[in-house]
Amino acid sequence: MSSDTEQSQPDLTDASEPAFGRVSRTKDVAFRWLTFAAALLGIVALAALLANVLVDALAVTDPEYGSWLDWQFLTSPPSFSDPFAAGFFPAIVGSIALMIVIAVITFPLGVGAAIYLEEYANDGYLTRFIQLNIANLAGVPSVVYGLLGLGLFVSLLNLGFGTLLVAGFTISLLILPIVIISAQEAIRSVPDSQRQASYGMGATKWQTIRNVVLPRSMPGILTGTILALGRAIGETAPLIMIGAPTAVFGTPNSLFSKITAMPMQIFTWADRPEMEFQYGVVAAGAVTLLVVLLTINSIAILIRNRYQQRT
Amino acid sequence: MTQDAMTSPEAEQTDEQRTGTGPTPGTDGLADRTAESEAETVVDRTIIEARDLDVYYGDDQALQGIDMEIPEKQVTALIGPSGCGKSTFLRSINRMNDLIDIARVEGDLYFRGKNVYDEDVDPVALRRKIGMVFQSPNPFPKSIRENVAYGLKVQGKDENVDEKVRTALERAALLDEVEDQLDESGLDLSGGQQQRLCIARAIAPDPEVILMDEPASALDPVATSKIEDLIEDLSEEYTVVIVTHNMQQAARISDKTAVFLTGGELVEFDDTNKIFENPENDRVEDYITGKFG
Amino acid sequence: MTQDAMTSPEAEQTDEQRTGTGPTPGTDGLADRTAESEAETVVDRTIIEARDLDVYYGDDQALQGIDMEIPEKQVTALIGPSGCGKSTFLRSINRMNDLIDIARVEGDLYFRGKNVYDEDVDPVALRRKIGMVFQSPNPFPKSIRENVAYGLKVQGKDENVDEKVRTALERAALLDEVEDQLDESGLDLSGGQQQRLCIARAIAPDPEVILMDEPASALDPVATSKIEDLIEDLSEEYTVVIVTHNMQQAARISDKTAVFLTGGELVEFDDTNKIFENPENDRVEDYITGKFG
Amino acid sequence: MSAPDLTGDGARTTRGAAFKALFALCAALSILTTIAIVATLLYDAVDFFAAVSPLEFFTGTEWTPANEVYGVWPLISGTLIITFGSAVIALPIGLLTAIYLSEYASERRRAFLKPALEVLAGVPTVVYGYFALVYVTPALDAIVPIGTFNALSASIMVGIMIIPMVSSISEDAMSAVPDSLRRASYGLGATKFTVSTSVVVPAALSGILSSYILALSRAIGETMIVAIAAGQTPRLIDLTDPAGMFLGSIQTMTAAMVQIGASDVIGQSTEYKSLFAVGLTLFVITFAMNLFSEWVASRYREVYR
Amino acid sequence: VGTLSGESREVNIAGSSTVFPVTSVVASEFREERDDVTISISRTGTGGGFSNFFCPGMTDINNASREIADVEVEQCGGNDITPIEFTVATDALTVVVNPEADWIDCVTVEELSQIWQADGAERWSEVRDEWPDEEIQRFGADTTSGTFDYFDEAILGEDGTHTTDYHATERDRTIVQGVQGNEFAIGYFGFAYYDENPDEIKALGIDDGNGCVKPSLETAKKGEYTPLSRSLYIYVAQESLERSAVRDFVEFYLEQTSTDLVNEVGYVPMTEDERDENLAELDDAIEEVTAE
Ligand SMILES: Nc1ncnc2c1ncn2[C@@H]1O[C@H](COP(=O)(O)OP(=O)(O)OP(=O)(O)O)[C@@H](O)[C@H]1O
Ligand SMILES: Nc1ncnc2c1ncn2[C@@H]1O[C@H](COP(=O)(O)OP(=O)(O)OP(=O)(O)O)[C@@H](O)[C@H]1O
Ligand SMILES: [Mg+2]
Ligand SMILES: [Mg+2]
Ligand SMILES: O=P([O-])([O-])[O-]
Repeated sequence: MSSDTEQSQPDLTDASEPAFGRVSRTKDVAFRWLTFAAALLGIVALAALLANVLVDALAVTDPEYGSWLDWQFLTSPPSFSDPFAAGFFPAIVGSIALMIVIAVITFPLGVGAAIYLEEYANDGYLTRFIQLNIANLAGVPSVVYGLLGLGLFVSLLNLGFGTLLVAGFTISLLILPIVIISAQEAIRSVPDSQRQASYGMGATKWQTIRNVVLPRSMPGILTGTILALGRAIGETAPLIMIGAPTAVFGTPNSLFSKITAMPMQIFTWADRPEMEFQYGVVAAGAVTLLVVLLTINSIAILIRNRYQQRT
Repeated sequence: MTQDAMTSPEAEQTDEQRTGTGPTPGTDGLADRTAESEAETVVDRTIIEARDLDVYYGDDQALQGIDMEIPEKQVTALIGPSGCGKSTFLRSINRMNDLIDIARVEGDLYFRGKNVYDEDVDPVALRRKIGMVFQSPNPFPKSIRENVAYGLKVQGKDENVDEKVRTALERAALLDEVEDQLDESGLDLSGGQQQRLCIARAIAPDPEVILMDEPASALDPVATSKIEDLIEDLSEEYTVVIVTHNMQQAARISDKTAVFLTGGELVEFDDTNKIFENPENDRVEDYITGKFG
Repeated sequence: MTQDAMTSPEAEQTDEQRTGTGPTPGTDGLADRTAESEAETVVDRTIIEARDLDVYYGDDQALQGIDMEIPEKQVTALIGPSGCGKSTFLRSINRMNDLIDIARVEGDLYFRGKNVYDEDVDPVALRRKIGMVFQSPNPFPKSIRENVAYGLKVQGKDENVDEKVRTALERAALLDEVEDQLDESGLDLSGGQQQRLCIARAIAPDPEVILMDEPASALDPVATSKIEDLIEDLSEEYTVVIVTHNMQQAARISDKTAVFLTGGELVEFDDTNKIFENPENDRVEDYITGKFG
Repeated sequence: MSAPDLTGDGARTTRGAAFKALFALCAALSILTTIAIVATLLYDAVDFFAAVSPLEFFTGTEWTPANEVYGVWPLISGTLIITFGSAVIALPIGLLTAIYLSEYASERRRAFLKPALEVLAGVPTVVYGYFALVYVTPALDAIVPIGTFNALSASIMVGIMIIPMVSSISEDAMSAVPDSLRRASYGLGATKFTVSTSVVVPAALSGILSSYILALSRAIGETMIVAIAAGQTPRLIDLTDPAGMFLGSIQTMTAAMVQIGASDVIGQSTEYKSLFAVGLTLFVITFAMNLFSEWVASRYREVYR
Repeated sequence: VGTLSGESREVNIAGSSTVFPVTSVVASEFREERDDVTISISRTGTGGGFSNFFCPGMTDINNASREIADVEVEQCGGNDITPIEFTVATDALTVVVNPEADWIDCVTVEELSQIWQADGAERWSEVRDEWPDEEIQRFGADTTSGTFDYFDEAILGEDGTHTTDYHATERDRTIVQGVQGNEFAIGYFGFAYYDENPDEIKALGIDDGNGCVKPSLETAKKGEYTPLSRSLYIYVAQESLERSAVRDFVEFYLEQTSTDLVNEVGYVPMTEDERDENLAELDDAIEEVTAE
């Protein structure tokens, strides 16, 4: 300090006195760019791959083929020998049927469990155990759920390999933890003052849940469920494990029909020898699946945004 | 529950000497007012009575041996510094403390002579008799009509809902302002209107007591004065128990005032004029004159 | 920046009449103290000077045309009711407001004659000269040693770190208490110790000014008095600017006091004794006697 | 004074209890699921271990079901290679991404980047597998001679897939670091770089660690990418030939499960049962990691909430 | 499960990946006429199909690239399943290498067995001196497949055992890709998979003592491509023929076996006489079950 004494004369006459020095920002700037590049890397890589697959699916570089992704592709049965005749119809129908079954199973169960954990359970050991267990289940590999489906639903309960019901049950168990966790978050976001108001009016717990908590958290619950369904329609490994067939011609007509689904169909096409399958049909299937997924996610985001505007 | 507290309330009433219930020397405006209407109503009939009431949150005691008698169809104000347990006491009247996991109540609280902490009391039924209004307005994200009708709906009072909704809004001095927008969201109202909406919601199912926890603290002066007028009107039909941190407000609107001090004690409970003009307890005097709090 | 403020500060210094910088009639203890040490230091040499300083948060103005000269090696207290802009002013001295996206500063603030809002000023370099201590103790989740050494490390003052750490702890009156646990976490200390640790951390790199924003408000009375003693000691070597909402504290520890009032005005700035004994401004008098705030 | 009737309405109470029981049942289902997973896996795994000694299974270095040789190490090796490879990509990139999002990005950039990263995590893994096989591998082949099925391109794809997991959990942890610590650092004349690296990252370390463990667990359990792109050749790690390890075909635990599952589903053979033994191993590893990550994460939550 | 209403209009098939393309083409054609029938085909390999699906009664038809084994007949019998065999095409099992491997065009059966033998050759130069001193990369059929069994028997014979040091897969595409990706790779699979990719991989001629014969539909038809040409079959559960959907499908299938459909897939079709024989056999079987 003492060495500063001369300098520290309030030299008010010279406005151009040097500043207090500069601290080098080289690292700062470099690091900023580094982190920014890192943040973009995955996204850019994915964008490049998506561009590739889109170019292939639309046959942009080989216009003589015509786009692989066309009406015929969406409405025809699959083919495993003629890429030009190959279609995605049974897979699309299978995926939709599967999604309906999964939604019907997971929505009530997931919301029920979330209601219990948020509204009824007290913060005891059991609750914390259940909570921890749900978090863990969310991280169990999907192929293990496939084994569960195989061992429990196919072998033990004999519900048939590769059927709509078994696939629905198996993938439901897989996404249930995700549905529960997101429903819990939605329920937790309902302000306590709303519950207090309802209880203060002499409402029972169930009346409070039904009239106050659920209406208010429903957009959040729906968003979470739809996103989880998005995850569900992309799952392949569980379908393989429960013996979903390689090819299906026709549409499922009961819960016990054997089904295929979009990712499964992509997987089985991917090993056709012809290059047209590799770079055409499979690409078209992948693009279709991604478009469906994107649509689902957009719906979820739309719901979320509308809901956020209201509160 | 202590054995003592198990004796019936009336028996105790004569046995026990209680702070601030002795005869008050100074005559006050309130006594005048009640005297005027003596012909119709029984003066100072007790509707709620606490006997040696303790409330704990986990290991922390928030209320210590509260004894208090709240008279029917009057406004009773609870005042005291922050954290002294006013809200806790209010919530123990309609058992809203049940909703707090760690809260535990010991001692007795009688509503019309019935201990609300008896085994056979259903808190839901209790709360239908004792309505509640909260600190910040908390209307449901529903229409104004649905907000007011909510209590009627959950309590199964399904006839003449529309009429009852209008009456409640009228009594809450809100009808004129919202008559044309009953089907619009309650959230679109101003803060003061929202709070009156909450009051309308609370009175629509016609409870006997209305508990209010700092109902005007989130409001501007104009809205506050509307709420204060309303509270005075309400006391003609309802028993009102109100928590406030605003001493002027307590002095303006209440008939009786209870002063809680830090630690969860009820230090003095008496006619409002007595408390503000001539408190018995020095700490109450200090508090009222703003020496602390 | 207004055109006015662009004129050089000296010009203004003579042109402008400023609140509270006129000669003070009453002699006070502080003046005595500085008189005693006159031989070594220049009395009341200005180190920080605000000229028509406005600060906005978005469209809200938090400070209005502040003019103030803060003397070197003294304790200057900033007092005023909540929300009047004390913290804002403090943060504008070392440009911590830069970190708030919506904050915008107009006017000039000179540190040793250099406008810290000039283009060529690097706020990071500025902050190395002007240390800061915050309202609630915020030690890093690191060892005590690392906490104190942090500023040294960041500023590249790498020699004799251990010695400097001990000196800083010593000056912050903490060394005795923590000597044996320098490698334990700073979070394990008591609140008062944590705050002294933060002070040690601020003085370790040897800044010229130390800004303190209500450094004792989160502490108990014992810890507070330790901090107060410490501040008095620090002013022998450092310029201290302290925000406090505790008027007694300001009176006890500061040489100069600036009173801000709601709206972000600096209403009076003078020797502390003058302010507390004989303020010029009626609103200041009201505030100091507790009529509001 | 007549005492008011405050007794409960019986039907109302019963209904309340019924709803509670119903919802409790839903919550209990999650525990049943865990029990079912363990039971199904154990049921057939026990049979398997009757035929193949656990010692042989857990210490064996050769996996050739055709010859009834079941040593799980080659599969674990394959899984480790993929996990390592994807970690090298995802852990640093995910962390840097989290730092960018939490410390540098403007609100607008965040509003774009976060959902974009979510998309990364949402792409079906079968599509990633396909990408790896038909786009990444040929691209890599142009640089180094590489097998059609190789651990490298699968690792890259798995790495890209788990970036969002690392970045989002790490960012949560960084956002939980109180601003007062940042202010303290800026107040001492620190630059943003210093604040990020010397205050925010160390303070968020347990959250970052937790994200790492969770992401690795995800990589270990990833199935389709490796089944499609990494090949079906069970190989023991060869530390003397690190390049070969990545450039050649391997087989992970999950890929082995798909291989068996896709060909030999309902049989009662030892090979079929080996599916459950491998599944059990995988389940135990990932479950332990998830638990550990929860535990680590709960520590940072304790500190700042 | 079988009693459920939807089931009767379904035909469930599992088995050989070699036969899979034929069956799927037929199924696709069949659906053009009968869109009320849903057909599902699982590609599990011949053996997997028999032991896991067909004999336990879970499928109606099993695709097979070899004849049913005795143990499998027993297993089926135990479950009251009566398999009926129909030959549907002839295949030339094709051995392929990388097109850049210009040092090799033809192998002898002896050399092949050296390559695929357990504890056999590790490097090409061990098989023939002028071949490169490089490690052999093997891609082959999984043990559950009929292709594996046939190759094992035809090349390695009774005494030899198939090596386990190879990339085993039920997915023939994987073999194509694997061989395509490595100059020193070798693989084998059904002719159809080669036929589709003649530029990406190179088929080797096989010398069974009578000079080098390249695999092709002609050489297979003429019986010159030995020992790797073989018949492809479907096995139908006689019990499933009670259901009209299965009956109609099998009848349609057998009618198609002598058409270009099989040719296009890459196999040798049946002659019309053989086809008629099959149809007659089917009629008998149907009569037997419907008579009851
Ligand atoms: N839900 C709760 N859990 C734990 N402690 C609580 C809870 N609610 C209140 N307390 C504690 O009980 C004591 C009394 O709180 P209460 O809210 O009744 O005070 P109050 O007089 O209403 O204060 P205020 O004027 O701030 O509202 C306080 O010490 C408070 O911290
Ligand atoms: N980060 C911010 N964003 C927006 N407005 C702010 C911000 N910080 C302060 N303000 C506003 O600026 C005004 C002055 O705030 P400031 O914190 O400087 O007051 P203060 O005198 O320090 O009050 P207190 O004693 O409560 O700390 C207030 O109206 C406050 O709401
Ligand atoms: Mg309160
Ligand atoms: Mg402040
Ligand atoms: O699938 P396969 O034809 O080899 O049994």
